[in-house]
Amino acid sequence: MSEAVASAGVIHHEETFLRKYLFSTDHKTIGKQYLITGIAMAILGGTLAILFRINLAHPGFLTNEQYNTFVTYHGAIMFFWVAMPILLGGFGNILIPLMIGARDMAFPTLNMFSYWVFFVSSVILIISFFVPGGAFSGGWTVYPPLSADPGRYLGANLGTVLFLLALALEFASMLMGGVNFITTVLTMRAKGLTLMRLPIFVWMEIVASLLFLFSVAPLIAGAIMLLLDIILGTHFFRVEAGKVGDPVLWQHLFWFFGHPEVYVILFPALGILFEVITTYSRRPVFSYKLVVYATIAAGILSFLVWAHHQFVAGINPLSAIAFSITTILISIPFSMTLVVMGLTFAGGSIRFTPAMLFAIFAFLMFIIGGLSGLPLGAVGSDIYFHDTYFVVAHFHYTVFTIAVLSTIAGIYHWFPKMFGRKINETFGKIHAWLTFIFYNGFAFPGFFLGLAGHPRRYYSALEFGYLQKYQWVHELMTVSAVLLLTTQVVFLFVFFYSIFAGAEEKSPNPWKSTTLEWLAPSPPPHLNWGSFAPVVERGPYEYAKNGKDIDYLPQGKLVKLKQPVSGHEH
Amino acid sequence: MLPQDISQHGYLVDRVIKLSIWGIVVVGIVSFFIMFYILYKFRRTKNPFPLSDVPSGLKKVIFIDYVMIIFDLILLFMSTWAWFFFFVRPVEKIKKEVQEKGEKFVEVRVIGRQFFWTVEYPGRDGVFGTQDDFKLGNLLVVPEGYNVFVKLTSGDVLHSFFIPNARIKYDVIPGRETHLWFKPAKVGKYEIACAELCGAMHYRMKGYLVVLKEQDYKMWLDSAPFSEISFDYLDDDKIKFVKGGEVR
Amino acid sequence: MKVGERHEIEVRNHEHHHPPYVTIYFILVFLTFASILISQIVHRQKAPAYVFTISTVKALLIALFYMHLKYEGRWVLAFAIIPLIIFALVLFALMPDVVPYQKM
Amino acid sequence: MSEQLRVLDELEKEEYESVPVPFQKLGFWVFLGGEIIILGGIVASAILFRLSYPGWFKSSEHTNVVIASINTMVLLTGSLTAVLAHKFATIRQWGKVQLFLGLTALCGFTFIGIKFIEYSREIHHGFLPSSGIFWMFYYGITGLHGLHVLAGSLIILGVMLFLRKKKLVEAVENAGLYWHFVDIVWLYIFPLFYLT
Repeated sequence: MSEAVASAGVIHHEETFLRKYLFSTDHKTIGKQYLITGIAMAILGGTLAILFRINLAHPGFLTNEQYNTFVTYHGAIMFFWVAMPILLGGFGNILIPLMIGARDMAFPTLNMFSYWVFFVSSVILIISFFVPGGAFSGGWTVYPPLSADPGRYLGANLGTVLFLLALALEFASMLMGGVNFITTVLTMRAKGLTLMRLPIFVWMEIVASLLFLFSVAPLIAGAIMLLLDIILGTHFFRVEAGKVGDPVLWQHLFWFFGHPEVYVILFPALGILFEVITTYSRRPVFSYKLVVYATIAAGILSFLVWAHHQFVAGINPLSAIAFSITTILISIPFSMTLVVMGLTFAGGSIRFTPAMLFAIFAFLMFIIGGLSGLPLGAVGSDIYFHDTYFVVAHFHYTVFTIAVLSTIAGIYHWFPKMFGRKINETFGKIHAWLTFIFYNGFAFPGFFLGLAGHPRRYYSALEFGYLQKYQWVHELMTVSAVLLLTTQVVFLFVFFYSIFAGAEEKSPNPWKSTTLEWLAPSPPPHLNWGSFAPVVERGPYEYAKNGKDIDYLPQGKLVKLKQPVSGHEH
Repeated sequence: MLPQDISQHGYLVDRVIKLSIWGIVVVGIVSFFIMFYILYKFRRTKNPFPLSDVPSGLKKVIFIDYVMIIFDLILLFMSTWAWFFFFVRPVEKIKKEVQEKGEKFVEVRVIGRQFFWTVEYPGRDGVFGTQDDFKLGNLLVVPEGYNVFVKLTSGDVLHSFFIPNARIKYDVIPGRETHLWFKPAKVGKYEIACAELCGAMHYRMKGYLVVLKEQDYKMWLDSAPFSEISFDYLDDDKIKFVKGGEVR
Repeated sequence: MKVGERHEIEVRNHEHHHPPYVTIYFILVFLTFASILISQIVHRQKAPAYVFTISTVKALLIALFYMHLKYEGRWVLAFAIIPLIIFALVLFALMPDVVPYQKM
Repeated sequence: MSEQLRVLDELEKEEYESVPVPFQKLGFWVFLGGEIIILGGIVASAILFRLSYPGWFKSSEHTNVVIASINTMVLLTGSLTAVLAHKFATIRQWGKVQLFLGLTALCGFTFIGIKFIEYSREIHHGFLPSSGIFWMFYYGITGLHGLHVLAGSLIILGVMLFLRKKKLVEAVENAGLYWHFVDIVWLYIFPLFYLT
C-alpha cells in the first residue's frame, strides 16, 4: 500500500536544502521543527529546574537573584516554549492535516512564518538571560509593580523588556498557528469526514486553538500597557505618590489568559491519550459524544474561572465565591472525560507498549492532578493553600503530565509515522517506569510541604523555624528530580539515534490503528497523499467489531485521482 | 502536617482542608483500584481479543461522577462558609458585632516593604494619630483572646501576609487597603511569612507574631521604650525590639 | 464543492445585494456631526450615553453593510460575536474589583 | 489494505468537506476575532479607569475635537473607498479597484500624518504619556490604533500593487475588512477621548 502511493507519481518539484528543511512550508517539516525546538528548550528548562532544586536542597548553591530568575524562566519556558510548541506546534502541525486527510495547512506560508517567529522569540528569550542588569526574576506571572518598575525593584530593566517581547512574539506565532488550525479543520476535511467523525485529537486541538485565540488577546493588551509602564513611565499598574494604577488589573488580565492557557495545553494532551489508549486497548472510545461535549463545556467554563488564582489577592470577596463555584463546577466535565478514558480500557485487550505505559501513567497522574485541584478551587481551603507548595505539586501533577508524559506517549506512538523508523521497545518500557517513579518522587512530597504551609518561590526553607524540619523533603525531591532529568536525557539520545539509525518501519500502520494518518506512507511525502485522496466512510474508532483483535476498520480508504495533484490547492 | 492552630476560628479552615484532602484521597484510591483491576483483567496475555461491549458492572463506574458532584457540593458549602466568616463580612461589621458582644479588640497597621514588615501600634489609647503611636519592625505583639484587626498596605510591591498558625493569609497591595481579622487563643511566639514573590530576599521576609497574656500585654505597653521582652511561655528566651521598624 | 467554485457563487450572490454604500456613507457622516453637536450641547453627565449610542449605531452600519455581516453565515458571525461577548465579560467581571479602588 | 486497493474507485478531482465559507475569509475572520479582543482589552481597561476617575472630563477638554473630527471623516471616507473597491472587484473592474484602493491607502496615511500633528501639539503643551490617567490611556490606545491604521494602509497598498499580477477578490475583501475593523474601533475611541 505504501509502495502503491510512493509509486503513484507524486509531483516532485526539486527543492533546495533551504527550501526543504529550513524554510519549508510542508506541515510535517514545520511540525518537526517545532518539536525539535521545543525539546531543546525543554532541556534548558529542565536544567534550570535541576539547578534551583539543588539550591533548595543545599541553600547557597545559587545567589537568590539567580534562584528567582531560574524559577521564573523555568515556569515561562515550560509553559510557552515547551508545552505549547510541542503539543500545538509540533503534534498539531504534523497530525491535523494527516488526520483530516488534507494535503497541507490552509495557509502554508503563514505556518512557516509562525514557526520562524517562534524561533526568534526563543532566541530573544535566551538573549534576555544574559543582558546587562540581569534577567527578569519576577515570577512567570510577571506581577506588577515588581515587573512594572523592574529597574527599581529587580534591577533588570532591559531583561524584563526582552522577556515581555519574547512572550509577545511567542503569542503571535501561536496565534498564527491557531488561525491555521481552525481554518484548516473547518474547510479542508477529506470527503465524508463530518465534524462528528473527527478524531478526538483534532477536536481537542481545535478547542485549544479557539481557547487560546480568545483568551490571549486581553493579555496582549495588558502586556502593551506593562511595556508602556516600563518604557514610557506610565502607571497603568504602578502605584506611587499621586500616580495610582492598579496591580490587580494585571492579575485579572493575566489569569483571564492564564487559566484557559492551562487547558490550551491540556486538551491536546488528552487528545493524544485518547488516540494512544484506543489503539493499544483495541477498544472504541467509551462515549465519543460525551468527550466532545465535555471538552466544549470545559472550554466555555474555563473562561469563567480565572479569578481562582486571586482569591486572597484583594478581589471582591463575593465574586471570589462565584469563581469558586465555577471552579468546582469545571471539575465535573473533566471527571467525566477521565471516567470515559478509564472505561475505554475496559473490555479491551491491552498491549503494554511504551506509548501505552506512558498513557496509563499520564492518566493516573491526571487523576491525582485533577483531584488535588479541588482544595485549591474551594475558596475556604485556598486561604491556606494559596501560593504554597500545594499549588506547586498540583500544577506539576497536571502540567508535567501534559508536557512530558503525554508528549512522550505521543512521540512513541507516532514516531514510525514521523520518521519511518522504530524506537527500541524494551528501552521504552524501562524509560516509562523510571520516569513514573522519579516523577512521583519529586512531585508528590510537594503536597506535604503545602500542608505544612511552605510558601512558593522560597530560596531556602531554613529561614523559617516551622519549615526547617522539612528540609529532608527538599533533598528527596531534588534527588528524584536529578534522576528524572537524567532519564529524559538518555531518552533524548535514543530518540535522536533512532531518527537516523533506528530499525526501518516497513508497514505504514504498525499499530493497526484506524485514523487517516496511518493510510499515508511513513514518513508521508510532500502533499501527503500522492495521486490518491482519502475518503472517509465511518467514525474514527472502529475497533473490536466482532471480538477479534485483527479486524479493525480504518476510518477511510484511499481513492485514485484522475488529475494528479501538484502544489497546495484548495 | 498542618502547623498548630492558635486562632479561635482556624478550625473553620482546617475543617475544609481536612474534608477536601480526605475526600480526594478516598476518591483517588477508589479510582486507582478500579483502574488497576481493569488494567489487570483486560491485559493482552489474559484477554487476547477485545470484547465487543463493556461489562455492565464496569459501566457503573460512572457513579464516580455523582460521587464527585455530591462531594463538590459539600466542599463548596463548607469552604464558602469559612470564606464568608473571614473575608466577606466588611471589617467594620465584624468590629460592630465584636463591640456588641462586649469582646475586646486591638487594631494594628501592617506595612509591607522589601523586605520587612512594619507594624504600627495605636499605643495605650488604642487610637491611631496620637503621639503614643509607635512602630516595630517585623514584630506583631497581640494579647491573647482579643480580636485583632490588621490593616494591610504596601510601600512598594505586592506581598502576602501569611500567618500559618492562624490559618489566615491576604495579599498586601500598593494603593489598596486590605484587612485581616483573627483571634489568637494561645500564647506563644509564631512566625509570619510573605507568600507573594516580592523580590530577591522574599524568602527572608519574616516577622514574628507574639501572643501575650492580657496583663503581660498591658505591662508591655506601659514599659515603653521597649528594649526587650521575655516571658517564660515564649519558647526562646528573649525578643529584641527595634523601634521605627527599619530592621532588616 | 471546491472552495474556489464556492467563491464564484458567493461573488454572484454579492452582486445581487450590494447595499447602497454611498448613502450609508452620508448617514455615517451625518451621525458623526450629530454626536459632536450633542457632546457640545448636552450636559456632560448625560452626553456619554447619547454619544456612545450613536457610535454603536455607526459601528453596526459599518459592520452589517461595509463588512457584509448582514449577508454572512453563522460561521463568520460566530467569530465576530464571541469576541464581543468576551469583551463584555471582562468588563463586567472586573468592575467590582477595579473601579472602587481608584481613589483619585 | 490490499483489498482496499482493489476496490479503489476513481475521483474526478480532490474535494474537501468544508463549512460554506471561503477559507481565506474564514481565516481572516478568525484573526479579526483575536484583534477585536486585543483592542477590546485595552479599551475595557480604559473604561474601567474612566468610571472611577472623575478627572477624565477635565483632561479630555485639552484634546482637539476639530482635528479628531477631521480624522474621523478621513477614516470613514477610507471605509467607503475600500468597500467600493471590493464592489468593483466582485464585478471584475480591476482598474477601478486599484484606484479606490489607492484612495483608501491615501486616507490611511493622511490619518497618520494628522495624528502626528496632533501628538506634537499635545506634547508641546506638555501632556506626556506619564502625565495622568487620561493621558496614558490616550497615548496608549490612540497609538495602538494608529499602528493598526498604518498596518491596514500597508496591507491595502500591498494588495493594490500585487493586484496586477494575481487578481484576488478575497485579498481585496480582507484588506477592506481590516480597514473597517480599525474604523469601528476609532468610532469608539473618538467619543471616549474627545467628546466626553
